[in-house]
Amino acid sequence: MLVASGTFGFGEEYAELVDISRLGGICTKAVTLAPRAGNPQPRIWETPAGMLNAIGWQNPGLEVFLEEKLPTLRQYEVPIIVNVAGETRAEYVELAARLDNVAAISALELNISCPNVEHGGLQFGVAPDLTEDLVGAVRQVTDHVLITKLSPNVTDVSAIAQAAVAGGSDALSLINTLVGMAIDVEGRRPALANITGGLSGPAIRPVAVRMTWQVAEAVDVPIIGMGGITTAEDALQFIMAGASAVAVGTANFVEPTAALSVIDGLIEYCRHHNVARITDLTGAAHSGRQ
Amino acid sequence: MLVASGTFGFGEEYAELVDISRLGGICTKAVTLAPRAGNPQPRIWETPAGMLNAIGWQNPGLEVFLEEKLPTLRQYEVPIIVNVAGETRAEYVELAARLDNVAAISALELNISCPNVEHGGLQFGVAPDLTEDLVGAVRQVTDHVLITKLSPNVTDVSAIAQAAVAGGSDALSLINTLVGMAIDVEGRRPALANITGGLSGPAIRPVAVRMTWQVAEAVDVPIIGMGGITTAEDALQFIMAGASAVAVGTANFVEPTAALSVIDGLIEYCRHHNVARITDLTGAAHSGRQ
Amino acid sequence: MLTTQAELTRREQVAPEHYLLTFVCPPIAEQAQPGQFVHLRVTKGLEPLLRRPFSVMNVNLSQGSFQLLIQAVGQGTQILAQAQAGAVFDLLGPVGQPFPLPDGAEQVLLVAGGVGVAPLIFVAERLKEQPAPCYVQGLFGAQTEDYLCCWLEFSTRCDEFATATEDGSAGEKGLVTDLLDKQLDRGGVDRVYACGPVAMLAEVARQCQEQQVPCWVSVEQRMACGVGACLGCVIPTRCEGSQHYQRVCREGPVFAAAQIDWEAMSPELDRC
Amino acid sequence: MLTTQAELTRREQVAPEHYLLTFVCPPIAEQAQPGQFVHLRVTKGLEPLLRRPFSVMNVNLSQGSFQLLIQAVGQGTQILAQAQAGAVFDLLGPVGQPFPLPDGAEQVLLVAGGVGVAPLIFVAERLKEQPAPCYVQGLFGAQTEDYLCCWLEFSTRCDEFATATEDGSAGEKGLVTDLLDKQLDRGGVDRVYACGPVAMLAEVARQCQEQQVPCWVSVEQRMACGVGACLGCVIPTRCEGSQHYQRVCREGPVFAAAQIDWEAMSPELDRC
Ligand SMILES: Cc1cc2nc3c(=O)[nH]c(=O)nc-3n(C[C@H](O)[C@H](O)[C@H](O)COP(=O)(O)OP(=O)(O)OC[C@H]3O[C@@H](n4cnc5c(N)ncnc54)[C@H](O)[C@@H]3O)c2cc1C
Ligand SMILES: Cc1cc2nc3c(=O)[nH]c(=O)nc-3n(C[C@H](O)[C@H](O)[C@H](O)COP(=O)(O)OP(=O)(O)OC[C@H]3O[C@@H](n4cnc5c(N)ncnc54)[C@H](O)[C@@H]3O)c2cc1C
Ligand SMILES: Cc1cc2nc3c(=O)[nH]c(=O)nc-3n(C[C@H](O)[C@H](O)[C@H](O)COP(=O)(O)O)c2cc1C
Ligand SMILES: Cc1cc2nc3c(=O)[nH]c(=O)nc-3n(C[C@H](O)[C@H](O)[C@H](O)COP(=O)(O)O)c2cc1C
Ligand code: FES
Ligand code: FES
Repeated sequence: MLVASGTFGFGEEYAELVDISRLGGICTKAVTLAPRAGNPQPRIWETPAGMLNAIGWQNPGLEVFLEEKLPTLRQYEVPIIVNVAGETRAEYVELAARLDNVAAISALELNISCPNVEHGGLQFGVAPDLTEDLVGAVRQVTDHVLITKLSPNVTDVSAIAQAAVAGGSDALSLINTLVGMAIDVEGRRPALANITGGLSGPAIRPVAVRMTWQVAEAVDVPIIGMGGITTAEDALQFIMAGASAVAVGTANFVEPTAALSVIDGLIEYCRHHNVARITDLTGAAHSGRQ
Repeated sequence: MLVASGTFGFGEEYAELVDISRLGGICTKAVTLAPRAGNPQPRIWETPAGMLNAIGWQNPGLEVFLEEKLPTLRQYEVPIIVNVAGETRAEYVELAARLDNVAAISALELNISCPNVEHGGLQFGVAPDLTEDLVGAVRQVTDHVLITKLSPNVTDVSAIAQAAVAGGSDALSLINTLVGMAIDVEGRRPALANITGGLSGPAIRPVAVRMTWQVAEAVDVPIIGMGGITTAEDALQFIMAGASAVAVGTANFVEPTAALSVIDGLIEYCRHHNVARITDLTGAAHSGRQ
Repeated sequence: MLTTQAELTRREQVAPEHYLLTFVCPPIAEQAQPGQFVHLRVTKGLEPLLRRPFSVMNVNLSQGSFQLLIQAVGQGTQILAQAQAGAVFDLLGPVGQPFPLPDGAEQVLLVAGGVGVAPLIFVAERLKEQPAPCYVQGLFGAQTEDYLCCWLEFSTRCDEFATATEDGSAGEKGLVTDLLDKQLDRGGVDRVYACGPVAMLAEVARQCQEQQVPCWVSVEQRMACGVGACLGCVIPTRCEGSQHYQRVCREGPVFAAAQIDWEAMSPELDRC
Repeated sequence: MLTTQAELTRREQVAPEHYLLTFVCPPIAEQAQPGQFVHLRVTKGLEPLLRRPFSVMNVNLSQGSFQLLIQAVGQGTQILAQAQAGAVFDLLGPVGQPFPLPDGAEQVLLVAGGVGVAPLIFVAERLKEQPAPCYVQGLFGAQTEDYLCCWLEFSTRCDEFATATEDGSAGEKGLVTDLLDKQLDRGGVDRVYACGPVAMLAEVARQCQEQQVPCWVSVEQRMACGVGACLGCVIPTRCEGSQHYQRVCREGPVFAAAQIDWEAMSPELDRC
């Protein structure tokens, strides 16, 4: 049970409210080489059972991350997955290289799927060849567990998943946000300053479950499922669709203890249904198919 | 103001409840050459602010459509847009050819975007070259206004839109449903017999508005916007994003008079804001951009 | 069928998770026939998005009211279970084909499983009100005594009445279909009407087929529109040998049991 | 900051679309400082999904209660406007940086626009309770007399008090910033605290800058998490010449007016 990138800051924001040590891990907000100011406001907009965001990789940059954020994160004694993002292939490689000998982190999550920055990000995540090349390049420079985070804004997510695995990805996480937008009809203009934003929350769950299902049929690496998880039942949908782990994103905003409640609910489900370990249910809905 | 294909049957189902003559038009349920039984049940599943459906083109086929459904539809004295669907290029062409001299209909809507049938449908709608070829072939055999209905399950909707226009499409309608799925966690299997289904309703509106915006920037033909419209404000989002007309889909199920309420709301908005015709607002949010 | 509003005037818990709701809405009370349902919007908002179908349990023409028996199983029914008197709901109705009542005085057997008792209470009432009243036998099955909801309303409208519970806490220990078996063996039954879980209905259909007693069942299916437009609520039926899908909201919810393709209903059977 | 629950004990309409809500929640009442807000979940469901931020208007330590002044503008606030006493809400709080109260007895000017009066009522109270009470001047602007919500609560906590309405139905005809202009001209003001629409705040900031009076404003921004994690609620600020974004929920909602990049706030200014 993880908390999804960008929805739990660098941990410290929630430390007062949540027993972080019970989490299976924290995916950090995207870290870039240089500090980034992010997009102008308004950056968020609410939609039916979901929200749009266009934060734009606001983060203090790698150096401050290593010097200030990481030491704090380590105190919570949970696995740390660093979400890394760049505008160019070289930036990703440099980020990965510089994080390679940082023992405190458990894995890298390659964010090749963020829809809210003009360059980089999304363009890698929508083309299989670019994905394979990028993952391969990063693989060369890191011994960390390598997770690739997939974009849902593609015609064929399985192809991208296969490319990431071919490039050497140890695991996949999906989905990032769907590109969406809203119009402020009184102002007669886009609601977000960035025009488009990433749609997250329960609204996108059916798309996320479907992609988890498809990718589970296409590749053999572990999948971290996410997209609209708010309850244990939601998490079970992802697990039965083929996820080995799940992450809570937007629901953290709604209820800071959402991830802990999901854990409690999963334990309860396992007890009630005599399931030894939750991962015994991974892909359960596939075998149940007639 | 239209009602979207598959959400208003062939009109007769709602005739008792709705003053159909106030609508701007009816898009019929998909019509295929031969009758089709459709998918096994369960066919629908509710999701947060949306629903999944996997109806599978159940329809009585072209002949029964022409002999039984069309005469009934004509009684309502509204423009009839026939949503046509096939498994092969030849089927689309034959359908269009046989509907060409049917004067009672106002337009054909090429459904190249339905996610719920095994062959045909989606495969055309996700590749620009196939789209252009198919639309071009249909264009050859019909003088009807030709509308192409786009799938949102693509990496680059603008490219498909441009292909449809290059093929001779007079207008575009978007979006069809997003491919989604749900798992019945008690049964440990997909909730729908068809495994995946099409996600519709308010949940997908941000994606639909974004695609309307993008397509409006890419092509010059009129756009019929749809996807989660339930109120006049929702409809205005599509219009300001670039739609010349809008269609109400899933909301018909929630409230049979939904489309009429949207019309009333739009009239009210125009009166209140001194807008002469609602189409004066088409694309208004684009020009408002800084 | 019309779209209208109904005011909830009374809400009463009749068993664990089971509620009897009384609504005032004269046109529905007047037009509803036994077996028909109302398609009710439980909220003005989007959560849940779709309407919910419920069989009319009975009507009171002088008060212009009707009743629903609701089992709280999920989000929508829980909202209804907590609704306050005075709340007003949008509804569509009456929807669907009613039970085809006999013209003359027949011996009619009603088989109810759990909350499926609702439409059969309405049936029993109308059968007794006919110019030539029928002889009505009621069979009612539930898990335990507690879940024999509204059994008094049911039994008082029947000439004969028997119950079965899975734990034996009331009536026979076992399934209501065991009672049916004996009753059909005894003979004299002209027709059977049933409503309950799909596994029960399948067994009722099988027995009636075997004994060649005409049988009608009221079935459930997930619904969106409730008016026949979306084709979401179909069940597999057989017509002259070929299988095709029929809409529960339009051609149903009451079907001749012989018409249903019980084998192809298996996904639902599994779920029970 | 903590996540807790609060019971709504009283709801009172104080103006068209404006409601005064009293909640019992001792830890919030104890910890809240003027300018801080609570981040409140208006429903257990998903509609609306996100929490809503509201400034604490005042606290009653002996009853362990606090009050919110709510303007019903959309879905979330409408739910609150219709909530019944006894309803229990999840909330997070107290959140954010409070107004930095002076140590000694200063002459403090409070400028409130509309519902922005809420945190300033709390400020006024604390300024008067200080060991060395301040001299508090209150300026309150609204569209019409009706919208001068809770003006009595405000004025009784001020040593001087004046109002402005756009239609002249109470006090001066015009904007509250016209009153401010005169007041600053008169001199003697040590600091200004303001809360209201962003256009008003920008003008307050401009005047204070011109007159070199230190000024703090409480600003609004759409929020998701309310705890600093999502980076959704930022406003543009200036720090040593360079622009960067700061979070309203963490570094705010109270900012030194001079710190805000008012030009880059233009999207919000347009909206007014
Ligand atoms: C013709 C008909 C008559 C019915 N009469 C009654 C009645 O008299 N009393 C009663 O308690 N129930 C009745 N039901 C079942 C009732 O409609 C469902 O229990 C109810 O819709 C569940 O909604 P929910 O939000 O509580 O459950 P959820 O599980 O949260 O619902 C999720 C979705 O599944 C659908 N759904 C879930 N269970 C069923 C079901 N068994 N049948 C159809 N759709 C379902 C819901 O409508 C909704 O779309 C009837 C169903 C039909 C089709
Ligand atoms: C620090 C702070 C203190 C506030 N104090 C008060 C107060 O004391 N009294 C009061 O009436 N209002 C206050 N507001 C504004 C209040 O939060 C919004 O009016 C409210 O969130 C609107 O919700 P809605 O669902 O009714 O509106 P909708 O328009 O339906 O909301 C849609 C979305 O926009 C957001 N939103 C809309 N307007 C605003 C706004 N002005 N500021 C921030 N987010 C907004 C909502 O939170 C929601 O995410 C405060 C806002 C902030 C940031
Ligand atoms: C405000 C916000 C910020 C996000 N930032 C990032 C990010 O920096 N990197 C990333 O890979 N994903 C980011 N995401 C995507 C989430 O990690 C997650 O993939 C997505 O929101 C779907 O999950 P959810 O529906 O549970 O939120 C962000 C999401 C939100 C809502
Ligand atoms: C039950 C159902 C059946 C549909 N059938 C069709 C169809 O036959 N042909 C088609 O082009 N679109 C079909 N659609 C898609 C709708 O026309 C529409 O594009 C989509 O639902 C998005 O709009 P909405 O969110 O307002 O429903 C169907 C949608 C639903 C919900
Ligand atoms: S519910 Fe739509 S056809 Fe029956
Ligand atoms: S609301 Fe999330 S950072 Fe402020």
